[in-house]
Amino acid sequence: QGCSGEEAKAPPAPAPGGTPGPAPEPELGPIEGELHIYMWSDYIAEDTVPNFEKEFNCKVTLDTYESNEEMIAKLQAGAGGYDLVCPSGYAITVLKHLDLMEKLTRKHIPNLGNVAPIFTSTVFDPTNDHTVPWQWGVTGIAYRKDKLPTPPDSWALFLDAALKGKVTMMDDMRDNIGAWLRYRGKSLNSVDPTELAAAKVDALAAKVNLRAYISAPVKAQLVAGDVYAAQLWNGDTMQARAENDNIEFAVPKEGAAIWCDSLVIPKGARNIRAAHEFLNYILRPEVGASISNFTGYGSPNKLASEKLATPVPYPSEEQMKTLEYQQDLGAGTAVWDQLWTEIKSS
Amino acid sequence: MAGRLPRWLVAITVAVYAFLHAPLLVLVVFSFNDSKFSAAWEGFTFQWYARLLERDDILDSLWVSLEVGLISTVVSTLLGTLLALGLARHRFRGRAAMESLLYVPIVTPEIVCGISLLIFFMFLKNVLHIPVVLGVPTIIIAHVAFNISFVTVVVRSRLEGMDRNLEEAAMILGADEFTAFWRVTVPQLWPGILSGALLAFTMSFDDYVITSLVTGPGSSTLPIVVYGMVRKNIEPSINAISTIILVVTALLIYASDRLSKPTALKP
Amino acid sequence: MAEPVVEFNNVSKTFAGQKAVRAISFRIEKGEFFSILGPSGCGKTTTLRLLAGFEVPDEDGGEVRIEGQVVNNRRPYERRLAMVFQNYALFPHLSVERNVAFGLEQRGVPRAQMVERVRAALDMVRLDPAQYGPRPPAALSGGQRQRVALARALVLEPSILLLDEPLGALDLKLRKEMQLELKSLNRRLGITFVYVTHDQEEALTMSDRIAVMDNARVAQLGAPAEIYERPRTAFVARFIGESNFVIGEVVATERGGVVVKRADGNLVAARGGEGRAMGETVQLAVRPERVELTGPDQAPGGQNMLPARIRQVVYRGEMLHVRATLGDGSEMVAAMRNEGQLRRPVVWQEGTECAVTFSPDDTRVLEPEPA
Amino acid sequence: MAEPVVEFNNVSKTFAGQKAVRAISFRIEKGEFFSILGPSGCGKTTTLRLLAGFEVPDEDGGEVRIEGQVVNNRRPYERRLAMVFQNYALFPHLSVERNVAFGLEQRGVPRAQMVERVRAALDMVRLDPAQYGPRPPAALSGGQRQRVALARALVLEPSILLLDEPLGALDLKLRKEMQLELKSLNRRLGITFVYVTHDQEEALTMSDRIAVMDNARVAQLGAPAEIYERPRTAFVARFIGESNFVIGEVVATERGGVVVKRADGNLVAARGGEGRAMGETVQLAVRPERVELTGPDQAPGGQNMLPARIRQVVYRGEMLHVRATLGDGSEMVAAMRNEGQLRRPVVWQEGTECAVTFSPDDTRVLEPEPA
Amino acid sequence: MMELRRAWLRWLSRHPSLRAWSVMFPGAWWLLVFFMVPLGFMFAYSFMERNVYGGVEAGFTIEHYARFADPLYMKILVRTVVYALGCTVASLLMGYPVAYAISRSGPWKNLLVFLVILPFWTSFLVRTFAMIFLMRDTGLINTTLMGMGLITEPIEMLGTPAAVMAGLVYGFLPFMVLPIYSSLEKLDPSLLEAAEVLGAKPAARFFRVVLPLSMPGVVAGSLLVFIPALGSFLTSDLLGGAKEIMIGNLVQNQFTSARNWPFGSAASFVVMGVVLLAVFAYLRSRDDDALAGA
Ligand SMILES: Nc1ncnc2c1ncn2[C@@H]1O[C@H](COP(=O)(O)OP(=O)(O)OP(=O)(O)O)[C@@H](O)[C@H]1O
Ligand SMILES: Nc1ncnc2c1ncn2[C@@H]1O[C@H](COP(=O)(O)OP(=O)(O)OP(=O)(O)O)[C@@H](O)[C@H]1O
Ligand SMILES: [Mg+2]
Ligand SMILES: [Mg+2]
Repeated sequence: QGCSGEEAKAPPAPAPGGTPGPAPEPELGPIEGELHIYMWSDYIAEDTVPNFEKEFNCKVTLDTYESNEEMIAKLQAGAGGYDLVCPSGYAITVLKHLDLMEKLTRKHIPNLGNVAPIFTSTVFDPTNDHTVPWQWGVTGIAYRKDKLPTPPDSWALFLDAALKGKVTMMDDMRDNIGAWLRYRGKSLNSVDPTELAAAKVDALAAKVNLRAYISAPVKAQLVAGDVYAAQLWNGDTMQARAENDNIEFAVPKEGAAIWCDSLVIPKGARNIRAAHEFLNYILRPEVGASISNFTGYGSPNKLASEKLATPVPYPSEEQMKTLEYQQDLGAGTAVWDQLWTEIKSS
Repeated sequence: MAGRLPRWLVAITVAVYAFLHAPLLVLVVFSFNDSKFSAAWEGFTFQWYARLLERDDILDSLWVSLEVGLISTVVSTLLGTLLALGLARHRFRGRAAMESLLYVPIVTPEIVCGISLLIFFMFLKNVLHIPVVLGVPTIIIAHVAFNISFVTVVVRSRLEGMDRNLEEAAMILGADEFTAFWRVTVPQLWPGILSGALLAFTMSFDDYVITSLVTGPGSSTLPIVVYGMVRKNIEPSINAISTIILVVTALLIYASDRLSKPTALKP
Repeated sequence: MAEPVVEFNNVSKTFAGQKAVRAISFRIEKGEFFSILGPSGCGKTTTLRLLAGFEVPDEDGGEVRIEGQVVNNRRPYERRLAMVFQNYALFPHLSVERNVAFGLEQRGVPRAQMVERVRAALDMVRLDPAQYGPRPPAALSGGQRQRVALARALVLEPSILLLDEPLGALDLKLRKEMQLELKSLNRRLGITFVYVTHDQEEALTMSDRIAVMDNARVAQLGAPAEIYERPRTAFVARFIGESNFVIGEVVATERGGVVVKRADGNLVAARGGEGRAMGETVQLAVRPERVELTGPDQAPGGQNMLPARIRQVVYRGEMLHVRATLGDGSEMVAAMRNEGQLRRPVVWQEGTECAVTFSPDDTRVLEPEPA
Repeated sequence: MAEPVVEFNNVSKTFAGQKAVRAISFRIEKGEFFSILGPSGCGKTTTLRLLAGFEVPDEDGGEVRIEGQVVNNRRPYERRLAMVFQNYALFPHLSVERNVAFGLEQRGVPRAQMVERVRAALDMVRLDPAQYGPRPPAALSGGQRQRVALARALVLEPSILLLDEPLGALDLKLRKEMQLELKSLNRRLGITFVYVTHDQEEALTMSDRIAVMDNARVAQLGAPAEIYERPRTAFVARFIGESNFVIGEVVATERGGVVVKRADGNLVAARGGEGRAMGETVQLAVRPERVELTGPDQAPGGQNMLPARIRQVVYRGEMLHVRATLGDGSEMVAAMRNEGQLRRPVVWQEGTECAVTFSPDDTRVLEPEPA
Repeated sequence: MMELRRAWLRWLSRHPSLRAWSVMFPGAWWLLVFFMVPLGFMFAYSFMERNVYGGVEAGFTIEHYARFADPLYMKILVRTVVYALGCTVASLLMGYPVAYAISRSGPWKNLLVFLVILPFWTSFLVRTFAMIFLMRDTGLINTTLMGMGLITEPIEMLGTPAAVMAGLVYGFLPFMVLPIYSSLEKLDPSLLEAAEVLGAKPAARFFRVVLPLSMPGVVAGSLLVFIPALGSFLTSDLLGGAKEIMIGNLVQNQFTSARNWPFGSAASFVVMGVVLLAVFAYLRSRDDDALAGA
C-alpha cells in the first residue's frame, strides 16, 4: 500500500559508457503503490524482491508467464497493470513493432554503466532506449561425461545412430531448426528456402535418434541417466550439475544461439518510478550476482559477473563469431512453422 | 437386491483405482525425497514442507485457486443444473440447436477460449469503457463460462427419463416450483449434480491456459505458479503442497461422509 | 343449491391425438364423497390430474372450477388440495415420517405440532410410527407404501382430497378399516373426497355420488343405489355388479313400463323405457340377486317367468351363483346366499329343469349406448 | 404323492434384524393353483422373492427346493419361472411389445413366432396390440401397465408362474375376465401358479390351496372351502370373510363338539374343539351369512339362539348386513340377500327386538393364536 | 417476497416457453455473453489477415481455411481423431465397470466417487511428471520389474503411443466415470430382477437393460472425453516425446511460436464445426426417437 517515496541512497553512478549526449529527460513522479513485475518463473533470486521491498518500502508483486507470446498477447490486448516485463530478445523486436514499451529515463538508472559492453546496443535495442539486460545464456549440449566416450563438440552428436534413444533436443522450432542451420554453417535466422530445406533433412535424420523433443524437464532424465546428451541451456545444465557432477556443458563448434533476456517497462505501467528504481537496483553488482547464482545463467552485469560463485565467463571474440542471437523472423515465422509442423508430423 | 458384485468387476475396479492413484503415491513419496529432481530416492527429508512456509507465492496462489474454484463451481453448478432442467423438461423450438451449442465450450481449444476472453474483456474496457480489471473476477467469469457446459451435460444425462411424479407430489403437498426443485428434484439429481460440480471444480482448479490469459497482476492461481516452477524442473515443494491438498481433502471428505447421517424428524 | 366446490365444464384432454377425457362435466358439493368408477384406461387418473392441476385442459377444452374460480391455469400448490397417487410417488430420499411431514413443512406448521400430526396420521393408517417412521420407503412392503402415501395426504386435512385407488394394495380387512377412517374424516371434518376406485363395493358403500366413466366419458352419475338399481346403459349395468340381460321387441307400453317379447316368444315386463316405440328392439337388465329359481311349474304369479335348465353352480364365498340356460341358449344367473355347502347344499344340480322368475319391478329398460 | 414342484423347508428371511419370513414350510404340487393371502406386510412378497431367487434365505434359514433341487443359491434366470411384480417393473426404455417380447428373446424364440405370441399375450390382457404395442410404458394408465406386466410373464408359458397381486389395479369386470384366463392357462397348460392376492374372493374361487400368512408365518394352509368354513384361528376367521365371535367357558364336551356358556348365561353349541377341557375359555366363530334373524319368540329348535336388538342395517350391493346388539353389548352381524331396498326393504329396523339364531354345525371352535 | 415469487410463477405458468427460458436464462446468458460473443471475435479473426507480430490486420480472406486442403493438416486431423477415439474407447472400457461398481456400493458411494476425482486435485503437470517417473527407463515400473528379474532390459514406455494413450485415458477417465455413475445410480434394481426372472443371463441383462438405461451417461461421458481429447496437446508432448503433432498442438503453436492467430482460429473452427455437426445430428435423431416413442 501507499509506498512513500524515499529517495534511494544509491551508490554514485559511474560514468555511463557509450551513451550519446543526454537528451532532455522527463521528470518521474514518486514511487506510488505496488510494483508489478511479470516475468518467467524461478528467474529471480529469493532475496532480490524482499530486499528491494525493505529498502524502498514498496510492495512488489511478482507474476509469472510461460511464453513470450502469452505476455505479448496480454500487453497487446491492453491489459495493463504490469510495471516490468522480461521479454527474450526477439520478443523485444515484437514489442517495439507493436509500440508496447516505455522509453527508459536514464538518469534514474545510474547503474546502467555496469552492463558489459557486449550486451549493450544489441540488435534488438541498438540505442539502449528501452531495455536493461537481465540474464544471458547459450543453447548448447548438456551431456553425461560418464556415458559418452568423448566430449561432444558438434551438433552431429544427434545424428549418431549409436546414441539412438539416448539423446534429446529442445521442443522449440527456433532452437531446433536453428541448430541444424548452424550445423551447415548458416545463420540461425535464415529464411532462405534451400537452407531451410537442408536443415529439415538434418532435423529429420536426427529425429529417428531422438528419445524426445523436450526442453527444461530433461534435467531429471539427465540426472537419472536415461538421457546421455540433450540440447539445453547452460544455466539449466548448471542446475542439473548440482545434483550430478557427471553433467557437463558444451557449445558446438558450428555455433549456437546466444540469448539475453531483458527487463522493459511496458506501456500502461503505473509505477514507472519504482520500475526505474528496480532496474537500477538489480544492476548493483551484489544483486546481479545473487540472481545469477540462483539461476545458473550468466549476468550481463560486468561487475556482478566477476562475483559469481561458479563463473560463467563471457564469450570470447572468437566464440562470438559463431554465436548468434535469435531475431524475430517477421513473415518468415510462418515458413518456419510450416517446416516445424512437417518435421513433427512426418 | 444386495447382489454382490462379481469378482472380475471388483478386480477391474481395484485396478483402475490403482492406475489412478499410483502416480499420486509417487508424488507423495517424493515430497519426502531429499533430491531436487525426483530422479531417484536420495533419503528422507521434511525440507520441502519447510520450504513451503517460505514460498508465499505458492500459498497465496493456493488461496486464489480455492476462491476461484469454489465460487466458479457453485455458480456454474447452479446455472448448469438449471440449464439442464430447462432442456430436459421443456420442449421448445430449437432445443437441439441450443443443446449442441452447449458443446461449443467443450470443443473450443483452451487457447482460443482464453485469447477470445482476453480480447473480449479488453474490448469492454477499452472500447465500451466498462471498468474491467483482470484478476479474480475475470478468472471466475471465464471458469464459469467453460464449466457450465460440463455441468449441464452431466446433469442432463441424469435427468433423462426421471420421473416427474415426485415433483407433482411435492407440488400438490404445497411446494411451489422453487421448493419442489430444492426439496425433491435436487436430492434426486444429487449424484449428477455432485458429479458435475466435481468436474467443474477439478477443471477450474487445474486450468492453466485460460487462467493465465485472463488473470491480472497479483492474482496467480496455483497452476500458474506450478507451471512456472515445472517449466524448469518440478521442485518437490510442489509435491509437498499437492500432498497437503490431497490429505486435507481426503480427511474432509471422510469426515463429511461420516457426519452426513439422515436426520430424523425431531421436535 | 350451494356453490359447488368442484366443477368440470366440458373438460377435454388429449394425449398424442387420443382423447383421454372427452368433454366431461360434473359438479361436486362441499363435503361430498364423490367417487369415479370405470374400467382401466377410461380416464379416471387423467380426470384427477386435471383437477389437481398437473394436466391443463386442451385448448377449447372447457374449464375446471374450484370454489367457483376457473383454475385451468392455477398451479397445483395454489389449489390447496391433497392427493394420493396411484403409484404412491413417495420421496425415495426421505424417511417415512419426513414423507408424511413434507406437506406440513410446506404449510409452516410448528415443529411440535408437526411431530404430533405425523404420528397421528401414521397411526391412522396402522403403521407404528416408532417402527416404520425412520425407514426409507424402499424398505416397505407394497401395502405399507400405499399407506404412507395415504398418510401423507391425510395429515394435511385439506378441504378437497383426491385419492387415486388409495386402498388398492391393502387386504380386505385393512381396507375396511381404512374405509371407515376415510368416511369418518369425510363426515367429521367435512373434507370433500374425490375418490377413484376399482372396488365397486367400496364405491357403493362410501360414496354420496358416483360417476361411472367409460371410454373418456361419464356414462352415468348418481347416488350409489340409483346407479346400482337403475343403470342407464348396458355398460353401467354390466360394470356395476352383475346383470342378466334380456333382449326383445316392445309389444306394449304402459305407464312407467313396457312389455317386451323375446325371440323365443316369452313376454317380459319391465319398468322404465319412456318414449320407446312399439316394435323397437330394447335391452332389459335384471340383477342376479333379484332372480329366483323355482320348479318349472311353481312360479308365482305376477312375475316374469322363463323356463330354463341349470347349467352350473359356482361357489363364491358368501354367495352362490347358479347359472341357468334358457330355451334359446342364452344364460341367466341367480345369486343365492351360501348357507353352507358342506352341510346344506343348494337343491339345484346341473341339468335340473327349472323356471327363472323375476319381478317386472326389478327389470329395467336400458338406454342404447352412445356411439 | 408325486414330487412337489416347489418346496419350502423352514425358510426364514431377516431384513435389518426384522423377520420378514419366519421358518415357513409348504409344498406345491405340479399344476396346482396355490395362493398366498395375508395382511399387508406379512411377508407375501418376500416369500415370492425367495422362490424367484431375488432373496437368499438367512444363514441356517432353511431351504427352497424347485423340482426337488435345492435352489438357495441358484440365480433367478436359472430357475425358469416367470413373475409378475407388484410394482410392475416394466422396462421404461422399451415399448410395450418389446417389454412383452423380452423373455422370448432371451429364450431364443424365432422372430415370426415371437411376434405372434406377443400379439396373443396382449390380446389376452385386452390390450389392442396395434394401439398399445408401440407405446412406451410411461404413456399407459395404471391398469394398462399392470396388464403389460402380466402379459410379459404369461407369454413365456413357464412351468411355474409367480404373480404378486397381478390384478390389483384392474376393475372388477376386467379382473374377472383375467381370472378366467389365468385359470384356463393353469388348467390347459398345467402351469403351476403361485399367486399373491388381497382379494379373498379371487383366492377362494381360483385356488386349489391357499396359504394364509400372518406376521411372517403361515397361519393356515388348505383348500378354499376348508379355510373359509373351518378357520383354525380367530385371525384366519377374521381375515377371510367376516365372522361373528362368541366367547365362553366349556360346560360340556360331546363327540365332535362342545357346549359353551357365555358370560350372560346363554349356551352355545359348536363343532370342533377336540381336546378342550371343561371350564376352559374358548372362542367360537360363525359366519354372518349363516346367521338368521327371527322374531324374539319364533326361533326354530335345535339352533343356537341369542336374544338381540337390531342396531343398524348396512347396504352393501348384493348383500345387506344387519348388525344386532346382544344383551352384553357385543355385536353380531347377519348377512342377508339384498332383494331391492327401494321396493322390498328388509323388515328389520333399528331398535327392533329379535333373536339371532345359528346352527351348531355352522359354529366352529377356534384354536388359540400362537404367541 | 413469497407473494412476489408466487405471482411470478403464476405468470410464468401461463407462458410455457417463457417458463423454459426463465430456467435456462442465467446459464444461457452467461454462455452467450462470456463465451459466444468472445468466440465471435475469434471467428471474425479467422477471416482476417495475419499480423506478423501477433493479432490480426483488417481484411477478409478465406486462405486460412483453404490451408486445410493441405494433406499435412488432414493427416494431423486424422491422427488426432484416432487418438481421441482410442482414448474414448479405452476410457469407456475402464470407466464403465468402475462407474457400475460405485453405483452398487451402497454407503461407500460418495467416498468412491471422491476417490475417482481426488488425483485431479493435484496439478496436471505434477501428475504427468509422476507418470513419467513411473514409466521412464530408470523409473519405478522398470526398476521393479528388473529387480524381480522379469526383464533384463528396461521396457521403453515413454515416447510410445501407448504412453500417450495411458496419459490421455488417465486425464479423462473421471469425465467418463462420473456421468455414467450418475445415470447408473438411478437404475431401479427391480428392473434387473425383472430381466433376470425373464431369463436374461448377466450379459443379456447388461446389454438389454443396464446399458440402454445408462446410455445418456455413456453418451455424455463419451462426448466429454472425446471432445477434449481432440484438443489435448500437453499429454502427447510430455509422454509421447513431442514427436508427433496433434491438432491441439497445431492450434496452440499458432498462438505461440507461429503467431498466426487467424490460422489458429480457423483451425479451431474447422474442428469445432465438424464436432458440432456430428453432435447436432445425434441430438436431432435422439429427439426424433423420443417423439416417435411418445
Ligand atoms: N428391504 C427391506 N428392508 C427392511 N424391511 C423390509 C424390506 N422389504 C420388506 N421389509 C419388511 O418385511 C415385511 C414383509 O414385507 P413383504 O414385502 O413381504 O410384505 P407383503 O406381504 O408383500 O405386504 P404387501 O401386501 O403390503 O405387499 C414388511 O414388514 C416390510 O416392512
Ligand atoms: N402420457 C400419456 N400419453 C399418451 N396416452 C396416455 C398418457 N397417459 C395416459 N394415457 C392414455 O389415456 C387413457 C386414460 O388414462 P388414465 O390414466 O386416465 O386411465 P385410468 O382411468 O386412470 O386407468 P387405470 O384404472 O388403468 O389407472 C389411457 O388409455 C392411457 O393409455
Ligand atoms: Mg389410473
Ligand atoms: Mg407385497
